[in-house]
Amino acid sequence: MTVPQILYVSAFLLILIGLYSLLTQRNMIRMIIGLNIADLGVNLFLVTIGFVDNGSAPIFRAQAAAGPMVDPVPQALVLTSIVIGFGVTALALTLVMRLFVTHGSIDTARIRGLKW
Amino acid sequence: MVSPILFIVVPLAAAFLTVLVNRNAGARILALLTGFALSALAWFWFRADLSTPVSVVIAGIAPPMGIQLSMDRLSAALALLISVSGFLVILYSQSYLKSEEAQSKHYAVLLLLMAASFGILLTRDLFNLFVFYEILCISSYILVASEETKASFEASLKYLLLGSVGSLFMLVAIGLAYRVSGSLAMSDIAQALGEADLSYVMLTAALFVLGMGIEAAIFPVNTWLPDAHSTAPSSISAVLSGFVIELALIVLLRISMTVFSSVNLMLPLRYMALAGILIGELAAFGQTELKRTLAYSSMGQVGLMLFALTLGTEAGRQAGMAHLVMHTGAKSILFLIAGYFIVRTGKRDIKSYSGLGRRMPLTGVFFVIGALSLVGVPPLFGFFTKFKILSAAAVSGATGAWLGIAVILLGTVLEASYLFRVVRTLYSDPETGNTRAVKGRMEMDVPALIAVFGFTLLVIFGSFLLPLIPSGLAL
Amino acid sequence: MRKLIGILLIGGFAFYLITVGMGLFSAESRSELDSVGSEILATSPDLSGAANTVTAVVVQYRGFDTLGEVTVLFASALGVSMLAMAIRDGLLQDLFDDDGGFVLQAGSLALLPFIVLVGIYIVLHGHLSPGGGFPGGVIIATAVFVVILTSKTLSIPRGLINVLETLAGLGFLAIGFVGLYSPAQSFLANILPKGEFGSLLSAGFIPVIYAIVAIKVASELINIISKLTAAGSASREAAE
Amino acid sequence: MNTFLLLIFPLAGFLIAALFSAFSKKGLVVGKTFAFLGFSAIVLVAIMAKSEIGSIIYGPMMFGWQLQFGLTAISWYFALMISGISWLTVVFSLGALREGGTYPMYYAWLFAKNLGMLGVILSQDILAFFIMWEFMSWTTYFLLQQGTKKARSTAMGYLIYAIIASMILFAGIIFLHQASGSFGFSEIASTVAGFDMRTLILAAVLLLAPMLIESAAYPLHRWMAPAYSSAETGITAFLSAISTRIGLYGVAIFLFTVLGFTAMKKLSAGHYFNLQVVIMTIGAFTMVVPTFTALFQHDAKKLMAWHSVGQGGYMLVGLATATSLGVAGGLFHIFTYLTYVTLILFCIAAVEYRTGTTNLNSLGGLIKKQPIAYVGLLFGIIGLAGIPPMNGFVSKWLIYRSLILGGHPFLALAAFIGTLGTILSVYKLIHNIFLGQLPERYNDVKEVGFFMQLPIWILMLVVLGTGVFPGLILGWVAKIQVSLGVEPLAVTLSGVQASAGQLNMNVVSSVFGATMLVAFIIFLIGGRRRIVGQYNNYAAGHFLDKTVKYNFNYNFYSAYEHIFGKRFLNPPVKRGEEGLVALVERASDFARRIYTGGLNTYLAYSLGAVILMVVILKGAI
Repeated sequence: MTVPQILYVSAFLLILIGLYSLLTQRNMIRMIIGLNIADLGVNLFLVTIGFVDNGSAPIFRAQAAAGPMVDPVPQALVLTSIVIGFGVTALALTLVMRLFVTHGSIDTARIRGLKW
Repeated sequence: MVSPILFIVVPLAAAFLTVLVNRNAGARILALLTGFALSALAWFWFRADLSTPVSVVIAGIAPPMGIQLSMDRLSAALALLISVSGFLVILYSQSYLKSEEAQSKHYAVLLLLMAASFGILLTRDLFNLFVFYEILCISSYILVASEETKASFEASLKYLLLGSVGSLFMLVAIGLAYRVSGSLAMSDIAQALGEADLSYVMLTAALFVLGMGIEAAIFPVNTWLPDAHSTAPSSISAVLSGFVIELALIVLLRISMTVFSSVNLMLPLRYMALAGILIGELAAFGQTELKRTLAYSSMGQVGLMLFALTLGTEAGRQAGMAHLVMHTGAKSILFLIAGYFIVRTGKRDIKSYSGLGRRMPLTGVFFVIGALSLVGVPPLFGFFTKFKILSAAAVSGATGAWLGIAVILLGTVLEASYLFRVVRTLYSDPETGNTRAVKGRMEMDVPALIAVFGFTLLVIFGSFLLPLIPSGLAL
Repeated sequence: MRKLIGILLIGGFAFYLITVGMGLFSAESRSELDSVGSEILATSPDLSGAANTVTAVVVQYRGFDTLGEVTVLFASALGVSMLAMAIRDGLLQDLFDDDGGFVLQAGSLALLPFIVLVGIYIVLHGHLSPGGGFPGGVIIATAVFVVILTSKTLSIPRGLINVLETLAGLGFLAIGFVGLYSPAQSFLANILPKGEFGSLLSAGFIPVIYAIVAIKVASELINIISKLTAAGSASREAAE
Repeated sequence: MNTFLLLIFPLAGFLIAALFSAFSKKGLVVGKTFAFLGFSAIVLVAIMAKSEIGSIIYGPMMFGWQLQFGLTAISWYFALMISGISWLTVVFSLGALREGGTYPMYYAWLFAKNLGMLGVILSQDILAFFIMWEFMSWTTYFLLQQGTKKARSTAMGYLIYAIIASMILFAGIIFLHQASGSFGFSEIASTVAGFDMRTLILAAVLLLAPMLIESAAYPLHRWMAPAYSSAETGITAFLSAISTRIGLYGVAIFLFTVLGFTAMKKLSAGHYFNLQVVIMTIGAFTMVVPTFTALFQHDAKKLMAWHSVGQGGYMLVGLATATSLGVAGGLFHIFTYLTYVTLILFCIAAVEYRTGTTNLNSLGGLIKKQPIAYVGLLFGIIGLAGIPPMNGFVSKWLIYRSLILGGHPFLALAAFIGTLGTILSVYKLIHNIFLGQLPERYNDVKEVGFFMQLPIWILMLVVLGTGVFPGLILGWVAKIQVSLGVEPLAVTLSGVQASAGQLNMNVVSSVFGATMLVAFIIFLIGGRRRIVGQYNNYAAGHFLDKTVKYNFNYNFYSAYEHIFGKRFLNPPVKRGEEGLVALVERASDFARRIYTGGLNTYLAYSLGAVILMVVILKGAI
């Protein structure tokens, strides 16, 4: 297996693990953690897309590095994606705190005031 | 020079400033002014000659390296819709939010939501779309929760987690698309995906469509909608039902038809639309809360628009967009008035609104007009759009078109019956004890009344707009 | 039952993701880029003057995304402060009730300027080396966070942070506008002189924007953290 | 010009009356005056419009099609009936509406309803027809609500039926437009002529089913009686008289003009589907079942409302025969029924105005208190029962005759049975209201005022006049037949002079009158009359005084009701309706349960949707 293949597989595995915990966990905090794991997988996936064999970081230095540089675009995207993930997580945790105050629980099976 | 970029920059700047002002009166006026300025701007672009789209490149770097925004006739029309209804909702909020503590923040988030809407509309870069989509989502989550009730937190968190999974899907799709095209500009991706392996494109398309479809509330992923729309502050329900889902729908359709044109996305979307109409209207039929009823009705209406837009013909798209404009007007009227009922009675059940139509004659008439238009009764706009949708379906020859017509007509029967159950309650004799619960002046405050009246005008005279509604879904 | 459905769905999803994805990625062994990245790498030194191409992409090529990103942070900070405002019933009181003791308090205060300094360094060298406004801003916010964790009586100068937040946001937009109404005639155009490639004062407006982003990120993060830990909130002060 | 005014006047009336009622709490007098003037103008315009028959006026452009309105022979006939009845209703309501009632929008909706009905009959293409049709349905809904508290829920029942009808019609219009590319009657007729059998049946069903719902034909009739009977009584009269008959107008227009004779012949020659037989069977059921349901009603308005359903069956059968006699009978029956049902309901309203009730169990003996209402009711029920010399006899005679000549013995039998039920129930009506013992609480009841009497007098005159000289109306009916393409009836002033049958009403009424005269003379010279008080009664050998209730009004016909009332007249349809409602409710419950409220479930949906979508996309290739 080549390096990118390993990375792709692990990225996909991370996404799947994250989604699985979203699907099966009832604890809201765990679900948010699952979301973060899946986010991580996506970020890894994005970074891997820019991979080049023997590539170096896309920074021009005084002494020119040997070999090609990796794609800078996915790295920039990942930066954005991380920040967005942070923002969403912060908001989600705030909401969980409020939910805990109002419902006295963070179990999805108990927080079912809105249905049907 | 009036650049389309102002659509994004002006509300952003206003949002930043609003937080600094941090005084309710100042924030209100600032938001109102921004709404007005945006409407004026949108009017300028709507009147401008856009036979060739005006594009703007950011930082002077042309795509694929840079980001490009493009203003075409469709975007101009939708921008006008968004800014005018945003303005009216801000006007309504002047009286609706009076009791709220954090008004300035509320307006700031609302302005962010508008900025994000314009961003989604104008951008021609897939990742930029994602960023604006996230701003839109996050501000929606916040606004839903800003009612600060037990139910609204629950709804907001559900919305947030579903939305985040949706954006996760979108991001994976963007990654997959970047992998084959090496670019983020939509046109490049469209070209590259046209030559790519079909099953690869299918996965990408499915991930993208259902990721973005969460905000657009297409059938199986619209589970957040009844909760969020029914528990949000009513002004926000009007915004969410009025233009956010419609906007997401249009952008989604534009991308499905251009970027993912190599797979036949229209077919599954059409069936999802039909399922959405049926499920939404049926579920609305069994509701007892007014806002929840309206939320389920939005689901059905989204299905209707999606059905028209996915017919694959020019006429179908035009009908779908016309219906979208109509739905913005009608559903905003209904939600805004529902909010008013809740403020006045403190209750959410339909049956506790008995007799309100007599005590608030003008409001009652507006409600009836909104409901009639939603059902599609002739002199009103709703009839024109429904007729257009049905006749477009009849001539399109698309798979499932006649089934769709049957489902739509059935949905209309259901819709009429539950909406007019509400009207009947409004005009029945008030329950004993209900009178005591009604507080404040009987008719709305003036700004709110003007806002509702604005939407009512749209619903009544909207049919004159029909030739102005564009139908092109090009990039 | 829930687990079973979960496994089935995940399995189905994995099937498509792995088969479809790997089908394409199996041929993955690229010795050079075939994407827009290669064009960017080729043009970046001239166009942006930044040695770090990622920074060039973040700030200049896709500067609009960064504006959006900052707005996302702004929005979530707004949301947190709107929603956390009402956490008054001492939900987290017991978590943050103890201060860290004198050693930790003094230590964190002593560390504060150094952490901030590191942050500023990282911000200012964003166009030359890995780093920049986001990590730098986070580091600066961390300095404050450490103090919040150890100290019980810290009062956050909220007014100042709000002003900084707003000014940073407006500054970003103002730079964009300068570009729009300069001869370059496009939003966020890099019109400042590029300077000598690879030096601290180079790459035009990139360091400026990164500084603004750092201020914005730091202030938003401080806002979020202080709200979430209820630091300096009225109730906490009143509880004492 | 007059045709145009025929639409403009009601529209202006609607807007002005609506504005007026929105901004003024009181002012019933102003409203009444305005409505009187407005409807007088409409009647005048309708009469003057006769010279414009055949001309077309163009409405606004809609969907690239110019809406067309215009007068034809049949629409002038209907326009006169609509405006005339509206005028009479308004005159009646001048007296009948009391200050302080809850009729905020009474006149506004009356104008609007007029606009809708006139629009429907004037429209010359199916798009205009549909638009006005929808408008009419909705205004009926609002008009129905101007009544008792109960009216709101029964109006809802009407609304649901009306919406279903509209939606079927909508589908039909979409379908025909798609097939022919046009909305015009003639273009559609020529397209329809080329349809194959299956498509033709579909088109016929889509067009005729909504008309049958509106005209309350048998299995789809259950909305009507409750809705009409709980409206304000003047409105009940107005609606029973003309509103439902717009459905019959639609049947006539669609059968003879839109589908056309070619299509109708084709449809009526089929073995597994014969349109004529289907419609006639529906008509036969409509004649019999609702009439016998009427028999067991204990509320005068409800009884008449059920008769409205039943009499529709005669008209439907007449139209469906498509013969000269039958169509003339159907069309004429619309007019005759209109006259005597309004007469009867106005008389009932006059009684209600004074006594405050229409409950047949508690009324009685009012003959001396309200003699004019009594005579009016008598005229009306003679007409309704189809007895000479009233006009109802002529129209029923035409229908019977056409059925017998057309070789439909079972239908004729059904018609006779229906008439039997009618006679029984109108006897109940007049007996329970005017005959028998007068309850003491009604001792102070007086005759109603001038404005309420005037329409009764006018209608009595019309019922008798057009009975003795049916040619007055039948002459125009023959013209309508020409315009519809049916062979016209040979008509004289006094009756029918056709080869299929002859009728001279002058002779019939003279004989009838002479017989009555003879009977009266015999009555005068024969027995000695003794006038006794109403409490001078005895039963089972005992004299009864005031304290003993001797009221055989109560539960009239309860024995018949016991035999076949509840058992098989209503249940099948009622069960069907209830089953449908239950089905919708269960479906709704099922749909709601998709939204379980469980977050994990929702997330599973979205993941499942992705997988499903990929599967569909793969399958679609």
